[in-house]
Amino acid sequence: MSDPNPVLTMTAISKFFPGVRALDGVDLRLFPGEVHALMGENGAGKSTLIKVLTGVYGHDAGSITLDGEPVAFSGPMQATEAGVSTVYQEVNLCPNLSVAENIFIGRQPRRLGAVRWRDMRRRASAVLARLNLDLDVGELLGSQSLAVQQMVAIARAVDVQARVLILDEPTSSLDADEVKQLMRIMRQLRDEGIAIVFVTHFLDQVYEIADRITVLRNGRLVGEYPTAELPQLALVEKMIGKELDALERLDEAAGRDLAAVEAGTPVVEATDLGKSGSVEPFSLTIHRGEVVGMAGLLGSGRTEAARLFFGADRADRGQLAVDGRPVTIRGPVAAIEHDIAFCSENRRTEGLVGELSVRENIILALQAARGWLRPVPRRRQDELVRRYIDALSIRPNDPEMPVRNLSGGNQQKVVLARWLITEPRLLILDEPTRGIDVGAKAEIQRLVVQLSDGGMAVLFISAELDEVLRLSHKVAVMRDRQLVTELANDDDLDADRVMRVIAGGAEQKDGTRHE
Amino acid sequence: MSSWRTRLPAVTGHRLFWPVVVLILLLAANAIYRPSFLAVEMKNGHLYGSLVDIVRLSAPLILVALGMTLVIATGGIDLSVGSVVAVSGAVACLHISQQPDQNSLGSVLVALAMAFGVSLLLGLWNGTLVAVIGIQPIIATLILMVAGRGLAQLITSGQIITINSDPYRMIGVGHVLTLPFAIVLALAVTLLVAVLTRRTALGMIVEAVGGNAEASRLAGIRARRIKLLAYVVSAACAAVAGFMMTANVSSADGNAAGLWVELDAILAVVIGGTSLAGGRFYLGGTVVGALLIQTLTTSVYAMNIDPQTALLFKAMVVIAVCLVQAPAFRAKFRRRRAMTAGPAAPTGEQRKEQVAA
Amino acid sequence: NSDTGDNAGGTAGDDKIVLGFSQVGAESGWRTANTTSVKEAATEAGIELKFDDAQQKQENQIRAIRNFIQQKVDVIAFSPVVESGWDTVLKEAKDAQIPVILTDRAVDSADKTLYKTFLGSDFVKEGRLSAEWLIEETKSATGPVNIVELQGTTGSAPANDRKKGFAEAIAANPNLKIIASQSGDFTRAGGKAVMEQFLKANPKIDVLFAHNDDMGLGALEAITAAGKVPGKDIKIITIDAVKDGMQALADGKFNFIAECSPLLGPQLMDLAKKVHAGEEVPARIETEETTFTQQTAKEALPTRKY
Amino acid sequence: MSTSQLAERLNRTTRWRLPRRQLPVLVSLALLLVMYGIGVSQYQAFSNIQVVFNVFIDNGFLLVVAVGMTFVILTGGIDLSVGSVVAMTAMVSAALLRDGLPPALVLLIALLIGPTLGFVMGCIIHFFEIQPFIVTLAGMFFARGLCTWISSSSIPITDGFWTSAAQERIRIGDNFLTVGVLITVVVVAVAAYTLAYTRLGRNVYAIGGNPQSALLMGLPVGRTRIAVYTISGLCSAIGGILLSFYTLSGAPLIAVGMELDAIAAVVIGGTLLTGGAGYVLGTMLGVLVLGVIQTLITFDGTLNSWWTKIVIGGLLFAFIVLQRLLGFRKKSFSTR
Ligand SMILES: Nc1ncnc2c1ncn2[C@@H]1O[C@H](COP(=O)(O)OP(=O)(O)OP(=O)(O)O)[C@@H](O)[C@H]1O
Ligand SMILES: Nc1ncnc2c1ncn2[C@@H]1O[C@H](COP(=O)(O)OP(=O)(O)OP(=O)(O)O)[C@@H](O)[C@H]1O
Ligand SMILES: [Mg+2]
Ligand SMILES: [Mg+2]
Repeated sequence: MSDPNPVLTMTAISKFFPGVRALDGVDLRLFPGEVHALMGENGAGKSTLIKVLTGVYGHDAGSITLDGEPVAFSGPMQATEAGVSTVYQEVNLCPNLSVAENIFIGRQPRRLGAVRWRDMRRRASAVLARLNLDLDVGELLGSQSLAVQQMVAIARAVDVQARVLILDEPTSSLDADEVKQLMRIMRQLRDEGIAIVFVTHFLDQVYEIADRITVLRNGRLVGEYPTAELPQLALVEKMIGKELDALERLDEAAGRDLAAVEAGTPVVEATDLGKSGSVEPFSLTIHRGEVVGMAGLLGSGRTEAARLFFGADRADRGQLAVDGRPVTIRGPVAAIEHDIAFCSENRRTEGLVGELSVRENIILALQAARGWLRPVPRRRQDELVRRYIDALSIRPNDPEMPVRNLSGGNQQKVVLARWLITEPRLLILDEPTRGIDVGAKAEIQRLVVQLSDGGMAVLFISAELDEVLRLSHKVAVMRDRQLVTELANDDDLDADRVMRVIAGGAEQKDGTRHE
Repeated sequence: MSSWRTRLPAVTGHRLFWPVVVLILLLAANAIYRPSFLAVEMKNGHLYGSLVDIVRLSAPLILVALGMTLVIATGGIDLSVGSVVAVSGAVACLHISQQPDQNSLGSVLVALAMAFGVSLLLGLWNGTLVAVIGIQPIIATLILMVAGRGLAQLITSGQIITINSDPYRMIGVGHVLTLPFAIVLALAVTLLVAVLTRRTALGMIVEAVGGNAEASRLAGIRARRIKLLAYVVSAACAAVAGFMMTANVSSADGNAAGLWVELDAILAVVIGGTSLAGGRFYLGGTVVGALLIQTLTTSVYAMNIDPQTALLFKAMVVIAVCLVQAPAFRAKFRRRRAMTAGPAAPTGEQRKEQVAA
Repeated sequence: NSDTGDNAGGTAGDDKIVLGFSQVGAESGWRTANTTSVKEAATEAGIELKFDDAQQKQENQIRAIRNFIQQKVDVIAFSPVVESGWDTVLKEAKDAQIPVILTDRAVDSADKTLYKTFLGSDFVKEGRLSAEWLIEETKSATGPVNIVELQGTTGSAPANDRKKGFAEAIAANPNLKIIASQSGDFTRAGGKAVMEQFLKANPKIDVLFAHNDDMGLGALEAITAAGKVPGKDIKIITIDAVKDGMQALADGKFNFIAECSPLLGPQLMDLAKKVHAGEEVPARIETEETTFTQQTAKEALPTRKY
Repeated sequence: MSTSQLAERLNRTTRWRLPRRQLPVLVSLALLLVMYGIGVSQYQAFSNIQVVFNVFIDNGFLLVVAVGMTFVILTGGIDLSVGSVVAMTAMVSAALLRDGLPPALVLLIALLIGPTLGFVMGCIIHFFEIQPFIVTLAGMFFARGLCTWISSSSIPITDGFWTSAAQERIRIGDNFLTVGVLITVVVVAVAAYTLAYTRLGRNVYAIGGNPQSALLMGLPVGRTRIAVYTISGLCSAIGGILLSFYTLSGAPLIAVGMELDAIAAVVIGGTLLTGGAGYVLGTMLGVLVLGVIQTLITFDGTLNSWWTKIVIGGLLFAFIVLQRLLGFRKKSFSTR
């Protein structure tokens, strides 16, 4: 900021994909020792800009300089060598390698050309310890939760002595504590003079750490602002390009009437449902029109619990009842027959079929439920898909675009749309707002309220406590793979109290609900 | 990528454009070598000519490759098709050869049904190994590739079973409405598979399973059943191909029938644009691929290329097809042209990088 | 079954001879007949046979011979997949003092002491006999005689030798000309597919020379489909004399077959006994073979064993 | 703090899984020993040490080729050209020796053409993004075509160096090994070391795990991919030399279908065809399994041709199913 010489500039960058203008004359200036937030809606072109910078994509126009010298990286390898270290959106690591290797591959400590495994593991542990993470670095990365993987990716980038560090939505799958660690590290690196590009949809984080903000909209540059001079609301308006009333309306949804829904019919009741080695037996009832939030730390077993409802993993003890009748759910097929839908947290490996189009991905579950012999008529497909593309503002709004070409947030919306069109009675949402921009997030939250008002039961898992508190009738708290308690979402429930329960302090596992 | 598409007519952008171009070039080369190559005449009320031969001879390959397309689309591979061809032909011919009246339509139909049934069982076996037990497809089907050929020879006792049955011959060399029956049959099966996959949701479901099996499972697709089905269909197609091949020469040769057909079939599928990694599949492409391969083989005979160099010739054509078909290859040349035409892209090569955002 | 294992252990005093036989494979009816003949003859002669099928791979055959040596069989016999490359393993057999008999195909070892004898037909001669018949047949022909040739699998010994024998013999006669020659892989389907194109490319074909009966039989179908009469419009010469081929010859569809007899079994067993007893045997024994014309085929057909 | 609590719990729950990564290999080894045991109990001569040595002698070239294939498969690729390259190498050596070139020069040339072809194929695969299957299939046609083009009949090798290399017996007690086996062992050792201890080796695994990620992690994906096909070509060339030692000749139709044997050995050895997981030692076990199956069948000596095939298939089936059921490997790694 104070330094007049930017370490990196991108000038008038344009990038075209077939039928899509992803970037159109975008500039970016990066000074040593600053945290620079890159902001924009889903599909605004943030990730593309980063990939152009590091040479993953070539660009159609514009120029890049590093330390005043024009550069054109042929790929991430060159970029890394030149001191540009990147964590791309979505975890891009090798699941088949150990945690330690994922941190060090390509720059392993060696002696006489031979990789020194012991040394590498030791150093990996040290790097992770810096992020306050202590795990067996010899374990396969693929067996770790998404959050841990994200942390490993960050550790890898941070450990390189880079001049430019780029973090594309590193915090989307982290919980508050991890985010705190990351912020600490970022500050430390900034103070060492490293320039950091930080992409996120969490405005609080931006205002906590960023020095300057560059805003993109629809592939175009909106402007570059010092954080101090851009109030939060103005930022949002710049991002979405219009006045924002959706955000305000959200708070109206808060304060949901638990008693009313509890009086209704239970849709799904789990009794001592559990799976050894995965989730301790738990009981949970979800009523018609009820939103049950699930809170807990990373790896507390929320996802695991949700998967049991859907049969994604098979429970080995306990009972599940739908509409009061005991059922055995052998797999997703059975769950869907009982009108249960599950929107997985990991869209890339468990959600989308990248090669198929947006349309096909959206109708996939509906089609599967109807059986292959009864294809959804094309007209109806188009109509449904169109409706949800509009409702969730999926962009680009081309139903025939392969879904892997969509930006991360838009992919998430596609998964959501898939389940919404099946009109389930119980909708399980595992981190549905991950990587989604403020506008769309508000949209989704409003949708959840609307659906539950219409009688749908929702199990809502999110790392953002605010969101959970805003939407749920009650909050189930998980700790150590146990459901420790259920908290009614009344007036005196706030984030602090939930945090205390999560941390295992205040409330005990008494099974009774705090009234 | 988009710029040239607007410049050139849409046809050149079609996936099948380049394979078809190579096919036409091959035919043209033949026609130059021997102008009568393209001639199709009427002989005894049948169409007769090299072109007809090519289509007729490629019929069994088309069938096998169709089944292979589905298997590959689910992310698998089926090496056992050659053996299934041999077994189905052997069972059918053995049964017919044991009949007092080989020309009886009834016993031929029984023979076909038996052979078809056996082949379905073989397909089920493959499918079970892959989808239920979870063995890697290449090795699961390798088992039957080895053992199946033994089975075929066991059935024929290692001999070539010669039969003399007009109804059976019909499948290989008969004609309907001047067209070779084999062509009609291959066309019918192609249409059937196309209708089954594209008029229903089956095709999309198969592509979803091949594209991401776990995501498909979580979307409520019975991924295992789909995989199993693909292997059964593949075996069924191979069985019909087996009938054609054995009927073509009125004899079942447990050793030679369908030898290496799996490689040709996979090649046809790949030339047709289907990725071996699974996912999107293109039946039309597969048919073109099969025709191309048969044309290649027939060209060797028709142009009398020395058998000692025939393989070199084949290698050249295969690599040529792949190259012109590869977008990256064409992009290199376009860039060359663009460089001279106007300001070039500032960076080196644009990666066809399909990383999810 | 452990008792064969015990025998194979080679109790020297055992009077039952153990013969290890490595077969090329089962790639044709001819080969299967050959295998059957060896097996039957072994039972008849009271010789214990250890049979191994090499699936057309030389590596497998070498491995089999090594294992025979390990099992200390009394005599080793094999039909080499290819001519060359046997010295090493044959030396091992010699060191282990196990006599070796070659059947069907020869090896090209410079050291002739590596094996006792070679029992089999002469592929070059088969090609030559075919050519000689043709020369005789077309003695009176004035114009050129157009020959098409269906070769066996490219690179295989019978294909190479039959081609060579035939070509050498017709070289002297300028009238006889091979106008096209392609590989039909020794199979009926191959023979048919190649012949179809020959017929289209060459308006005038007088003679077909096929390296085996099967290709000839396949070609027969192509000729008929093209509206020509096999045996008359196009004369057909083949090699082998398997049953279907002989039938075609007797039916007048083929014109000449040079026999290549697979029935080596009895001769082989005789030799095995002799070499085991240490008797001297001739270094080269040709199988008793003949040639067939349409006339002789009719006579021979009822008594053919394969 | 909570994260360390989490981590501690993770450690507790995951530590017992550690040996599972090697379990498939151990299961394969155990099954191999069982198969060997069956042989010994059935056939007296089977217990000779020389039988074990023979398995190595007779499968050395296959092992070397399979080792090269392991590299390729670990990146998620496949190399169908290996069998033909083996034949081509043997053929070229034989032809050049026949023409009187000095053996050292022949060795050099023969060892160069395989990797060169591999390099070219790797470049085509990488730069033009064509599927490895089809490129290497063309390579297979090409190399085999070259064989028949050189000569349609086999060419014997009489060169002194070759014959002594072929016939040199390394005595160990009553038994012997060949030069080929020593070369094989060296190749296996070098390959295992490369995969485990060099950056190249680790990059191979990374690419197999997820090529896009590997690229984004800044790994030299292109270079590595080209390298594995070159390595496979080199291994095939070495295999070809070993085969020419073994048979002292070059024949155009030799090693037909060896690519399938090599792929089978690699996969039986526990390597995932989709790439990213596997060991060279597993591949060695795979080759030994195939070798022992063949040996069992030869020792039996009662099977006719078709039963041989059926029994090979049956034994493969039994082995793979047991391996799968006992080793219980997860289908693939999920990023969950
Ligand atoms: N490989 C591709 N092919 C075609 N279009 C693409 C490709 N990659 C990205 N796009 C398009 O480019 C636009 C910008 O995408 P990008 O991933 O940069 O968005 P983003 O700002 O990172 O959004 P998000 O916040 O959702 O991650 C989107 O419209 C997307 O659909
Ligand atoms: N297959 C596995 N192997 C090893 N560890 C596993 C496996 N599955 C889950 N875990 C661990 O168990 C923990 C529980 O995971 P789960 O995804 O249910 O937690 P969560 O509360 O949903 O957390 P997140 O917010 O990361 O999704 C994870 O931290 C993960 O590391
Ligand atoms: Mg993005
Ligand atoms: Mg979770």
